Amino acid sequence: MEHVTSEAIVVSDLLSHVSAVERGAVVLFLGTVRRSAEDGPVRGIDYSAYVEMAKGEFGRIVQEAGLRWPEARFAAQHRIGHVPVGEPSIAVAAGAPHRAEAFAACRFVIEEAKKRLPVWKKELLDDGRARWREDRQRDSAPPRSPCS
Amino acid sequence: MEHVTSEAIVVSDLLSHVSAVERGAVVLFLGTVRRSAEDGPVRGIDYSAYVEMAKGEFGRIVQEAGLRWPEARFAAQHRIGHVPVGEPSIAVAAGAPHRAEAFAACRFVIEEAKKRLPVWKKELLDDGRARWREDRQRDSAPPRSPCS
Amino acid sequence: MRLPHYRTTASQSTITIRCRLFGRYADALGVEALDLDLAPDASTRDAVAALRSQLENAELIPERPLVAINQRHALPDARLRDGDELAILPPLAGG
Amino acid sequence: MRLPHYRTTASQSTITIRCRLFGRYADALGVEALDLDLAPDASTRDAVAALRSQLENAELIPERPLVAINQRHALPDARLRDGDELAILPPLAGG
Repeated sequence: MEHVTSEAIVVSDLLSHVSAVERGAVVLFLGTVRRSAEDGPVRGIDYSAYVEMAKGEFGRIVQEAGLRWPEARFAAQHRIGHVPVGEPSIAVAAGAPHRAEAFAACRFVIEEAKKRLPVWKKELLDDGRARWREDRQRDSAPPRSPCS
Repeated sequence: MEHVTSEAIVVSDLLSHVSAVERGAVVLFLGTVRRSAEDGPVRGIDYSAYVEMAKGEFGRIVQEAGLRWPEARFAAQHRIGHVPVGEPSIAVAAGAPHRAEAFAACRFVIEEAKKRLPVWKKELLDDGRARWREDRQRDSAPPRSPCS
Repeated sequence: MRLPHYRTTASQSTITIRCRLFGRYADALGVEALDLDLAPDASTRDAVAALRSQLENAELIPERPLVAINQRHALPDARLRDGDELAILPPLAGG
Repeated sequence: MRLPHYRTTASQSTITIRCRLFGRYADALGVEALDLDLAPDASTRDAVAALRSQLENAELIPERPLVAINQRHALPDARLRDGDELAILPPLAGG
């Protein structure tokens, strides 16, 4: 499964990728394009990425998670291009023998992805305007892998 | 959506129940019937329940979660009857504006469900035998709602 | 459904509770529900003692099992009232 | 694709790096990739300074932007080598 895709995320593919009879717990995280008072009249987001690096970085994140939770298995995808409001832009699934690990492993992957993936978003508004949206600091310190 | 069901759990139903444009984060937990060296040759589990109470208790758990995370929405189901290895016996979904709440709220519901639902399991083994399986203490102290 | 009915006092002033068994308890005792007559000031502990003394295999039920009254978890010494539904719960194993 | 190519030294002994821009930087500068000739001991900071002095609208790029070298996050003073791919990254906003 590609870590970066321009197609709609298929949740069942992620779930079946991490499921197995010896893993009794699966945790899935879906990040969807939000529209709320706080966000304004957003009708979708155009996600762009440094695609080659985003794939590599997501792979490294999953690999690091695999070192921390050796019995866990992961599936992780970021969608790029136009994502309409309400649809998932990112999905992370972790399957593990027990739920504590599944929760921790899934959370680890999404937190690292938020910090480290070279992905940007341009919000598309109802009136046709578009604006870059940055929610993170403009700091020059590179996001550090917690394992390096 | 019924909190206790004798049919297969439909993940997409839970996800759509908690999804909405103002909730940008969804966390899903699936507990599946496990087969591993540690568990032995289990081919399925027969779940039985004090059904009326289990429905009420699961409802109270979700209600308590709603008081803690007022912006979150929940879907929660326990399957009873025969559940083959690999299939989910319990599912909890939490949708919230942001991921920290979605993770915490989903975790809260599954932890409370494990402690409080009057549900029991009889493991069905490859050789046709069946055995009651209890993984919790035999204590007489009732599980306490964290809010009462 | 006709329920087995056990009297534990001769007095007129008794309460009747419905007692329900689940999981391994129902399996071993061969009964899922029965009515119990108890003294008016009886607690769940008295009801459990009555069950343990009257039913075969009831020693499987601990003296202070997990209980629910009227479909809510309850303390092992909770006072019972006429018409209550008392459930004797084996250790919970949901999920 | 033909890339814009900028020389910053007259010396023969230079390194050439490929510079890539993303998101709002690519938007504002109107360029997604260019080659830069730099002194052999150049750091990412020198490369950014060269970009800022040579390209229109490049003041949008901070003096110490987030950078990646050869598709890995890198420190803002990292040393560059001939053939490196240096990416200037706007604040990350994935997820």
